[in-house]
Amino acid sequence: MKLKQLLALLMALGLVAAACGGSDDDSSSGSDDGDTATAESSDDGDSGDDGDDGDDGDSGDDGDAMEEGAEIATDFGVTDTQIFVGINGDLSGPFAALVSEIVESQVVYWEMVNERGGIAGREVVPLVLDSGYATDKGIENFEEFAQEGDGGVVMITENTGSPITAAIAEDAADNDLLVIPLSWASLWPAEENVAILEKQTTYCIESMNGVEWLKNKVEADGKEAKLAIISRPGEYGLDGATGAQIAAEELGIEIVYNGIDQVAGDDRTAVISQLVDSGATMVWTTVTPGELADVFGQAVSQGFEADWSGNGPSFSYPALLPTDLAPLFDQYYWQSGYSVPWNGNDSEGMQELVSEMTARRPDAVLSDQYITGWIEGIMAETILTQAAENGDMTRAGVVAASQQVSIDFKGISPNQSYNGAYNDIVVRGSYIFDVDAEAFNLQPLSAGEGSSGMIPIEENYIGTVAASYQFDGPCI
Amino acid sequence: MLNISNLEVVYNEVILVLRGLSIEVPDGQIVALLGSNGAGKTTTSRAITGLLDNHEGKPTKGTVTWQGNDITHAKPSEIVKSGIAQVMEGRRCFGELTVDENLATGAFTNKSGQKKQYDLVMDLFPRLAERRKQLAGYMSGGEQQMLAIGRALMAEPKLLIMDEPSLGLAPLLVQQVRDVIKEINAAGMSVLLIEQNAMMALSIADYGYILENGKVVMDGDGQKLLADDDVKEFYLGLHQGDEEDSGRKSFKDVKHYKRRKKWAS
Amino acid sequence: MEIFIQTLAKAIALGSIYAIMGLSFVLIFKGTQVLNFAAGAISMAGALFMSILIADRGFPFLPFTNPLAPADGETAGVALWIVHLMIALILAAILGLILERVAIRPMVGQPLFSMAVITLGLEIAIRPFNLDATAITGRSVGVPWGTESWELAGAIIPKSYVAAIIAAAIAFTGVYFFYRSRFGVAMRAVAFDQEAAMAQGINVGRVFAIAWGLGAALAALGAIFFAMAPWPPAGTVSLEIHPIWIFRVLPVIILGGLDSVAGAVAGGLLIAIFEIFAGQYLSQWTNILGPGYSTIVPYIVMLVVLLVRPYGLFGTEEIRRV
Amino acid sequence: MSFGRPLLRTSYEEDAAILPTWFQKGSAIVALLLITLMALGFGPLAAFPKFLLGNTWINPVTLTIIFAIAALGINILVGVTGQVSLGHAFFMGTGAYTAVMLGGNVGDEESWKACVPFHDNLGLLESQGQCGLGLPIWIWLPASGVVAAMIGVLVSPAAVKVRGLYLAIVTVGLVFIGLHLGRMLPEWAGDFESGRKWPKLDIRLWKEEAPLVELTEDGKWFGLIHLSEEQKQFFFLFAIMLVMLWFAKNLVRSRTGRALQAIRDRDVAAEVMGVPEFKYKRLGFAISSAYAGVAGALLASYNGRVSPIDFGLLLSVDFIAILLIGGAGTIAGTMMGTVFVELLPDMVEKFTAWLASKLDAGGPVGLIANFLLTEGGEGDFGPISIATVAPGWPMSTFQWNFVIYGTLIVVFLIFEPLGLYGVWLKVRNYWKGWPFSY
Repeated sequence: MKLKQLLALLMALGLVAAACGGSDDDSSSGSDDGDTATAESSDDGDSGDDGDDGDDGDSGDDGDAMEEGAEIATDFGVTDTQIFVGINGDLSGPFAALVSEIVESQVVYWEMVNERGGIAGREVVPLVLDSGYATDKGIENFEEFAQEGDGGVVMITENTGSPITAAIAEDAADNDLLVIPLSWASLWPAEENVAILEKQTTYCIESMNGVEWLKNKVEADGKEAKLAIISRPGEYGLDGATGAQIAAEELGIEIVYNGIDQVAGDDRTAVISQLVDSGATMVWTTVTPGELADVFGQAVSQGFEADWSGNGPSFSYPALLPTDLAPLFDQYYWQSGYSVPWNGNDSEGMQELVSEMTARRPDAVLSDQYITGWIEGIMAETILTQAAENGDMTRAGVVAASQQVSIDFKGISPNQSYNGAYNDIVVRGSYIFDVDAEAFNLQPLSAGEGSSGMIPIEENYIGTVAASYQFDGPCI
Repeated sequence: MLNISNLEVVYNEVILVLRGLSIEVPDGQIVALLGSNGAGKTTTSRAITGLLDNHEGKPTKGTVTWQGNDITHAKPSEIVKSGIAQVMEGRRCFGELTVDENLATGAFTNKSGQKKQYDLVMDLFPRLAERRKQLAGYMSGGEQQMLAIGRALMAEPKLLIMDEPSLGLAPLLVQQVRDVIKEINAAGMSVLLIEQNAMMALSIADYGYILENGKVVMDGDGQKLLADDDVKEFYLGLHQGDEEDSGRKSFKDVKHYKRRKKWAS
Repeated sequence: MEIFIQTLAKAIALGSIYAIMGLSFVLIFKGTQVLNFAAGAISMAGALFMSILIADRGFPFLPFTNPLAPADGETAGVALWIVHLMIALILAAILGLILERVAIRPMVGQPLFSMAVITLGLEIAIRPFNLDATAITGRSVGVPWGTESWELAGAIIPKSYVAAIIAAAIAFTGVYFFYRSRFGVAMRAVAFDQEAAMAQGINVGRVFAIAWGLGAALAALGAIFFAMAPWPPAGTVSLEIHPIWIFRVLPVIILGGLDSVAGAVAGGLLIAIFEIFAGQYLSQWTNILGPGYSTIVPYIVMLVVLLVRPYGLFGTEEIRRV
Repeated sequence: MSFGRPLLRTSYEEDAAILPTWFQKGSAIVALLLITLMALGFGPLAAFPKFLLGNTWINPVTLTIIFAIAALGINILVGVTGQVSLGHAFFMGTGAYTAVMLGGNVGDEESWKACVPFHDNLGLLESQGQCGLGLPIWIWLPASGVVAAMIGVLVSPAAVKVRGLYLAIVTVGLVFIGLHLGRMLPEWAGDFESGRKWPKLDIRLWKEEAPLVELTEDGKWFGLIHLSEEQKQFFFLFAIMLVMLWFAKNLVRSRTGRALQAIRDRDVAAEVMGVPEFKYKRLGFAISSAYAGVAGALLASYNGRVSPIDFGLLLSVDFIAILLIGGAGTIAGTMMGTVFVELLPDMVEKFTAWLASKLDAGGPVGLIANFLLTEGGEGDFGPISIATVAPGWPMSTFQWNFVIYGTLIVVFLIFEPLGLYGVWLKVRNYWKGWPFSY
């Protein structure tokens, strides 16, 4: 009896549901834009608030845009006055300290752009969501950005982390939503990932350059080049370590300890003991600063002497140079990177970044992370401008525009193009710095002095391996 | 003097256990509180000693006064300090502590008199003196009961509340507990004796209360209650007319509906 | 041989840190029946206090600076450092007292796991403050001996290892004697039977406060010695202090027995010895054991021991209903 | 049916009914109706979740449904059988990976990228390891439950030997062993952090190309009703949850359920009464793990990706929080707890964002917002900074969200230690006795 009642109820529900569904069946995507369509014409988004409930962020659908938006076609995330871009950052998780600075400088970048008149006469509004570096939260945020109504964006200008980027890559392609990942893994040139924009040097190429540079250094010091590679599990570790392996193979360096994937878990005694036993003269690391501190600190304190370097994220001067290990890092570690350090040269781009950040955020503390956010800003602006020129600021239009542009970083970082075959456009230059613990002195930007302690040795360094290596896709 | 007047206690905000209970424990007397399971005896002792909170209960009406001070909502530690100690139902010795340490916990509020009371307890219970370093958890039920009483005495109380001290003890031990109570009382301490063993309790009590459904249904001198027919029938298990058989009767013959307690009419 | 001595020293030092953390857990668990999931947050806050006192020379929102702190760019001497350590521990204890008063006291007598979840809520709530205070920069606890080490028969033994061992010895002795004091006995009574203890006039609230105060101070002590140079965060207070409490110390206290002081020390040493020696001497088998295998060694040891002795090595054999 | 006298039960059947009172029946029907209409975007009804969770509220809600299934499982183990386990994440992972192995696509030319793993260069790792068998959902979903249950049975002897908190921590070991296996076997588990991808939730008869019921594209269902992808998945998962709910409820009121509860309340006494302790503990583990396995499989499928790191200790801890906040041992409490734990962080986030948008609004809301929030300017105070990055004081909203969430857990449990179910009991008891307070 009870079961029958339940069935009857479900039937009834089905009917109601059918009725409801039928009523707004003609609006293409169900419920969400049913009510936004009515609000469409009334307000024209006067305030720049970035609350993502989007009380005034009206989104035109195709029809409206044709009538009002003059030459530029739009679909989601672009109105007559505003362009919404999404930032899916880790603002409370393990990388929060880094990412919040990256996001901050990107926000400053948009402030600057908007002051200059915006893009195609529209104000750029960054919407920021926090993923906490958790994959499902990251996916949830992506869905929010990808929605075809209020709160939807035209592109995602920052997406923290390889795992989350990998998780959303396919959906991004399905939704034609362009994504700039905060990840230098060489995963994104694959055909399916057309919507994911690889930026700057990949970990893989960085490793090739770094290992080659280390080899030259070690041999110049009169030692035999014996390489140890240590990396953590994950795309980051694998990509970096693979590049190091390729370089070692091409240059004929003996790999005396291959610690790919070995820096896992909380206790690294096994890695350290094998590293120390291996007798390596050079070490390439693809780990996190905390892991580096552990492995480096214990290996060196056990009397292990070698020249160390590693992918950019392995080392972090604000985290490691205030420690007691600072003199050891100064002595044994060479940092590798993707761009000039803060105020590291007189290029137009760097000076613009320094003056804008200093003027707008005088209390912020000196950091290289601002450069990353700035670079993402430059990329996004170039692409959106191109799309506006093309007269197509739909999501698909933005993706298409991203394949046409060459991006000029104005001396901050090697310029980048997305117009061509992967092997032709991939960025092959990286930067190598000497760690100077004495010079290290973090100050608020307004003080105008202070140093990250990263002294450039090589700018835009392209080793022989990286220069000639043929890339037909991801390294890994 | 302890005075409870019109006390109502509610558990979990819904279960009314005491419905206007009023009792008195004059100084230097032994007062017995009798009643069957669930009558509210233990609740009464919790209400006096401030332990209701642990059981989601609270007094909603009425007062408990001790030597003129209202202690209805006082904290347990304050109550112990003011001179009321209790021997809890089921002894509740700290099994992981030694006998000495158990006694030390009893003297927590009575740091100055600890030595004096300790000697007193050792005199009273020579068994404990033999086992001072033993873990309480490994002692027999009788020994644990002695420890529990001794522990309560360590606080140097003026009123001792004893909740079912005879529970689960052999008759000989019950006898011993009874003697101890008398001895304590003789030393000037008043005792509130909460018991199911009515015979034992009334035989030493100066005054007795009978509790049913959270109310006092009958009270009077210990001897008077012992002589009462209803008490005999319902609490002592003696049947009128069977007296020559001294309590031996077939339960087949018990017809409760035939006889009503007079207070229930 | 040098390798063996070095490994042993590291194992005992790590075991000492585990032991201090274990003592913190045991003290709080025994006193208040709470499995303290907020230990990570409290201990990191304690380490931060230390860092703020000695490196920043005073809290930014206070009008005065720390008059004792060493001059800029200099490290404190050992005696001065210990004074700072004491102040930091006291501040951590105060934090513990506040948390106890606000969140734990109202829960007296509630089921074990409700209390555990409360502490979990505390951990979630406090963590952002720690994250904010460390931000991106490494925060030093100003260790006077830095990365210095001694040589013993060719083996290199960092001074921090020895310091951790001494700290654990002091902590253990302190807790051992505390348990035999008047308050210690009261605390054990409360642990065994809270209501009966209340009936004896023991002020359970005060016992809770003392347990949390001491527990928090011990937690901070463990974190400060874990924030010294050779350990993973490399001489800094970092968020890595949070997970070590849950991920690495749980097997320690379970192995020793949740309510045993001696167990915390024995468990800490045993787990650390297995962990470090497995890491050192089985490393050529990594291909079979998998990367990072030494991380699960504590759990394997714990499983084996528990299947033989269900209440740990020193735990009380009694069924705790939850 | 006895209107107005909720506790009067005249037969055993009535006492053991799934929803014993007319009020419960009625509210179940109303709740179903409301949820259905809400998910269909029925204007005024959808406005409420939209306010709490934003436009894409259906995504977190769907995720909550999956968590609810797993929570039902942990309720059977912890709430009903009384065995505290922190190993639930491990069983979810087991289910997820079973589903991936069975349901993942076959590694041919035209299939998913997951079948052509990243790690094929330089011979680092086996290349074809990450492919599945391409079986349809009606095989992999039950199979993931069964496999997880079998592993649960293997673990259960520990529960007889070890009890209480000790058991809880022993099961933590499971989670770490699971994570370690994930690291050891990347060719099976995929990358440790980003894991492996796999096909979606569609219902197929066999391995054919076009699914029988489309769940991953917007479109009409059975030619009747137009639904978005999200709505389809919502209804599908909701239906699965109802089935699981029905089963769980039935279990608790059956002979088996009573045996399990007897073991919870006093295992020795239960044994003496003829309830075989080991057998029922084993059963408790098996059923609970099966729920976890199914939920894990659905989670992997819904996320489109499964990686070892997802099944860490914090996930297990979440479930304990769900049980205690909801009120252990009851199904209604479990459901309420899941909603609390899974949706509250999102709500807090939306709330602070909403507050920030009201900064210039004026009125009482604007005043409160002004008091709490700051843009960091001179003379502008308040603990919460709405600048994206705010190292130092004031802290950013993203960090405050966690502070608020943690504080809410603490405050809630202090005021209502019995959990949400306890709140409900109080309300019910109040009305039962109304107008007499006791």
